[in-house]
Amino acid sequence: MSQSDATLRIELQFSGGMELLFDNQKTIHAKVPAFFPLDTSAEDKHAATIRDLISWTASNLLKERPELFIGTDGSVRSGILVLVNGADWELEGELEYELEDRDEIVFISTLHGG
Amino acid sequence: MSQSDATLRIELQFSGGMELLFDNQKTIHAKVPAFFPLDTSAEDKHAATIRDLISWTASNLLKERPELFIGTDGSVRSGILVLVNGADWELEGELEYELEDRDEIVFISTLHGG
Amino acid sequence: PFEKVVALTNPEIARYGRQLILPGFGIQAQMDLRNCSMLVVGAGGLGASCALYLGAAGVGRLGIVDHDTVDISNLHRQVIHNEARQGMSKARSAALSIQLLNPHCEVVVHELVLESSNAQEIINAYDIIIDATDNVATRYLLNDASVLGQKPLVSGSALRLDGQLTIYNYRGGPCYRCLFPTPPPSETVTNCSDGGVLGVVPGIVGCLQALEAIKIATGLNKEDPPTMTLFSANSSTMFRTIKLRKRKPDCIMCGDAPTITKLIDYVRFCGSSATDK
Amino acid sequence: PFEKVVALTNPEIARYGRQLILPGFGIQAQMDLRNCSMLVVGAGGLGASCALYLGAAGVGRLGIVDHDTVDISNLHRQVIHNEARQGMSKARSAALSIQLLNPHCEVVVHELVLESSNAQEIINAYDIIIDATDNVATRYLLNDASVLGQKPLVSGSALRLDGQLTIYNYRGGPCYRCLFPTPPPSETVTNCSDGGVLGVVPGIVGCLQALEAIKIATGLNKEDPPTMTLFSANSSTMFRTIKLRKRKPDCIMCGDAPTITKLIDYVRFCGSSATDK
Ligand SMILES: [Zn+2]
Ligand SMILES: [Zn+2]
Repeated sequence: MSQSDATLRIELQFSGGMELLFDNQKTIHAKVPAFFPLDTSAEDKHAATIRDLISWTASNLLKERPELFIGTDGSVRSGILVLVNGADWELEGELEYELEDRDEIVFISTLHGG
Repeated sequence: MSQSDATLRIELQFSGGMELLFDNQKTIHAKVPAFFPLDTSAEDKHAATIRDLISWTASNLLKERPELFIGTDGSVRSGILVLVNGADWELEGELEYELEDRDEIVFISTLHGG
Repeated sequence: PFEKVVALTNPEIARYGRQLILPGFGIQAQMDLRNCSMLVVGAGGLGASCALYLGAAGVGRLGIVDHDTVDISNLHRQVIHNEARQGMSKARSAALSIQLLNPHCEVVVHELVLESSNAQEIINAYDIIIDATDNVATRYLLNDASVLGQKPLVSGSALRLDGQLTIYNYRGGPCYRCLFPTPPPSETVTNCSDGGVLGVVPGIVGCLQALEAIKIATGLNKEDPPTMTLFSANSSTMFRTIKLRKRKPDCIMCGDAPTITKLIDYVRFCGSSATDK
Repeated sequence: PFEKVVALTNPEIARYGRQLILPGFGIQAQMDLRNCSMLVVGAGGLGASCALYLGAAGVGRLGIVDHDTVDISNLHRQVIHNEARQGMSKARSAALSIQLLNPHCEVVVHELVLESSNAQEIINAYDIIIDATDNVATRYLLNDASVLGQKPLVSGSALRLDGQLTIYNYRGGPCYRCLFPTPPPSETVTNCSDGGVLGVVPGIVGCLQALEAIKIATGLNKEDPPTMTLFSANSSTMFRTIKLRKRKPDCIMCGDAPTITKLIDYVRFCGSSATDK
């Protein structure tokens, strides 16, 4: 299999209201490209990171209003916490974390109501 | 390694008051013999099952009052639920379930208070 | 008889507004609650939070069973009562608090010990049964009466720092006897009076029982497999959900050929009575 | 000033008996509660169950902050109030309910909007701070004042069918700004009035906040790493505990070289005020 065909099985989960941006799906089993950038002519491919996953998710899965998901710097917007296999992504390298096959990535919108 | 030396790493957990019989330990990482009966001369050894684990636990880990842990038929007493890797043991074969290395076995005493 | 309605009144719409605008809940679920009757057995630690939140949520008819009276040593956990109500029937005290909170909820007070002679008739009159009791004998009694009456049973328990929550006899899941065919030896049974309990622990379990009853009444849990939720206040992971067996075809109560077809003597069966404290 | 005691009175011993006999709790933990002061900010959905269970449990002094008054649309979830108290200050109504339940708890009513000008003095007067508010601006305000006052902050939130629970600024764990350095865009923020909420959901989170505050006061959670508990009423696994980062050395609030050294203008910072509903 060539680099451009390789994919990773990633379980995406959405909670705290994030699911409302994804057609009310709380879980999406996604096949995410293993290497970015996607342009097949690119010479400098790198293994997919969470940074890549965020933009890929916005382009391929998001149903509405990308500004409620993506921030200004290629990260998620303020107020979204990302979990990598059940742990705060900050413990795993944040945007630079390299995805592995069968990873579970959760996007949580923090709640403020009471 | 001969059969009589082989062990399995089993994580035992106790909850709902069961831990009070085990010196208030909620988790014990145990090395459990992989084959039973333990008598080295026995010809008919079989892979360790939950039935074996229950009697082994009673002999080796229980601190007090075995009748609060074991029942009359080699099983746990009434009112204890056993979990194999997070699921009701009835889904896994109950007493005949064959232990695997790194299994997590939980003994829960059911509560009746309110 | 419990009268169902086809529309909410304006005062009800004002009161339940935050649930009416809730996506996935809304007017239909609120109507389902209004047209549902639930029986909370026990107005102690579990029943206190459970009955308060069910009464507040808009359940049409709420029955409360308790034979006991309010004691000062209850008040660290039974927040539906208060100090001035010492000596009052717990069922009546609970009803009073619910009425002050929400007069739209019809509360039925059952000031009695639930036993084989009276349980079936009472249970048959409600849609959902909530086990908020504190003893083994009543737990088996409620299980059997719920199976015979074909009612879902939302069972909670609490002791010391731990709690447990299960729905029995519901959508192909097990009954209490499928899991525990024989009662525990009586020397292994501890109640909150003897073993102690941190007050907020039954508070948490009672709230979860209210939630499960609301989910049953409104169909929010349609797809869920049978589980038990374990709570441990002093673990760093406080909650754990475990997958349970389905209904056992050979269960003597809910199986394919049940041998128990009416309520039995639960005091003898369990070796302990409902009023042992 | 809050007076500590060296022994419980006989009426207290009778009342808290079930906690006094609790293994791992007992007289020492009960004394710790008696000699602890806690501030519950918000007497709404979260504060209702939280303050009731803290008052019942034996906390010596309980402050309640709320500027709002009881409305009929609160009562499906704010079970500490009741219908007759419509229009009454929520802080006073909560205090009244706690006093009826447990006159041993000294309740201090703070009928005001917490803001930069008054927050620090109030927070400094308590040992443990509980965030039971409903808006972003007050959440940042409470975080900053808790860091400046070196108080643990038990933060809960609820919306629709979901809830979240974290302890901030405690034993090397993060503060709110370590996790969320900048406030969310105001169009992504929804409160319960606009988004709706199932009443028992904040009830559950509020009980868990009370439990966490009790664990802090009594040392029951000594060994726990920083976590966030996520609750989802309509998932078959309702609770999930996630491991959080530690305090960030470069946090502008709680880091090694903080740049914020007194309270700021949170309405401007968040683009929304504490009284937006
Ligand atoms: Zn059965
Ligand atoms: Zn910080």
